[in-house]
Amino acid sequence: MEADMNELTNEKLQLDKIVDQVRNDQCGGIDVFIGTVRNATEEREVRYLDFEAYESMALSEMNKISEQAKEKFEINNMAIHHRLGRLEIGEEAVIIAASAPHRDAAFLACRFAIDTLKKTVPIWKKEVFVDGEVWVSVHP
Amino acid sequence: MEADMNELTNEKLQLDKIVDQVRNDQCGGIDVFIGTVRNATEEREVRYLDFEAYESMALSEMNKISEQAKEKFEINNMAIHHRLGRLEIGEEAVIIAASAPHRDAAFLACRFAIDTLKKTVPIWKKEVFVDGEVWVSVHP
Amino acid sequence: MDIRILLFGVTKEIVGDNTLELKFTGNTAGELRSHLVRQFQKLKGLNSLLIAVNNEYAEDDTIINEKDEIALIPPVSGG
Amino acid sequence: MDIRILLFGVTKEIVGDNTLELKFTGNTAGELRSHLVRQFQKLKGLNSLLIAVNNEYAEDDTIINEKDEIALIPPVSGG
Repeated sequence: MEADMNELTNEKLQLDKIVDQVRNDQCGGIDVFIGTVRNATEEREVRYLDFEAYESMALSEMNKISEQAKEKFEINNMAIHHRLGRLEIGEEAVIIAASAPHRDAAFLACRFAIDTLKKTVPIWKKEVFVDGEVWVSVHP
Repeated sequence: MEADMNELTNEKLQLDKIVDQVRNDQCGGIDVFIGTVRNATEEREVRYLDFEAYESMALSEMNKISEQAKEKFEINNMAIHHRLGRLEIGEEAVIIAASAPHRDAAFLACRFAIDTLKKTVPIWKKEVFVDGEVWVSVHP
Repeated sequence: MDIRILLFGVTKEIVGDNTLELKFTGNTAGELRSHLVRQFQKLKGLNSLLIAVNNEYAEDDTIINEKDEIALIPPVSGG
Repeated sequence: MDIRILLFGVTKEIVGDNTLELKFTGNTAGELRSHLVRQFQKLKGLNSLLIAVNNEYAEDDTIINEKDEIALIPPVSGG
């Protein structure tokens, strides 16, 4: 198995770089999911977000996701990059790319990866509003 | 309805530019599909591809796809760019991007768009091998 | 009527040119397709063969007029 | 045994620090969680609260050893 292409970073995510990582001559399709920071949650205006991770475990869980995706779907490669720290509206929090000989597998793998990431990867998002802040999903 | 973001071009497709077109502050997710040129079809080595279109109708059919996608799914924007002319192995033939408040719609819209494009848009692909060439899908 | 048909991909190769001008004695897209298949036997072997009239896929009973932009659409393979 | 617990997100705010050192008299991850919820009542209000041992999610019966890297995982919200 090739090295994992997953990364946590405080820098702006680079779409081209991530797509180039998964590209290869056998692949006919690449699906990419980009999670961006929205300007509002339930009509409340968001000023910015702050992401924090348990980095060693987060990376280990991200690697599990790409390994599972390779077992479940006929993909060539998968890369998952997640940004940490302060993010402004419109910036990318996560980019996931999956390359495959046939497009179905690329779509399914990418979808699986973002759905699983949101459930299992220890990363936390704080939404900062004009009048307060909240750790997302924490309370019922 | 906003202007269509669809394009046919002989130039290399620019991923960043296409994603920036669909981006906006209300969107929480962008799905992108990239169709690339594979190096082989049924084990036969491909040298390069040549794409040709009935351009006016192709653009009209691409615009129909993004309009239908906006009706069917809760997306903000969709852009479909298709390249024409000679493409080398690994280059992008098509890039489709869809932005949405929630990721499900982005995935479904992108998938709908590439599936429909392959059925309805008058674009033709010739595969050039070392020992011959063939218009794809033409014969049983 | 005199019509001019745009050709692409494999149909361009079968006919040997990128347009075809002909005197058409029928009225509909379906009749035009039958006419072309009789004239160019190799068109019969294609997976599909559609007629477009003014940038829209035509039905068999779509009426063709002299000024329409007509195209022959072999199986598409974009993406 | 003396253990040290890594804290993140809302649990860091509830406890007031990014690590917590304590004398733990139990054996399992489940017992540790109960201990922490008794000590910090506000942890009870969270949608979920998991324990990670050496970078893996622990079950309630996972045994904790003194040298393990232990973390408290409130509801995650990445992506």
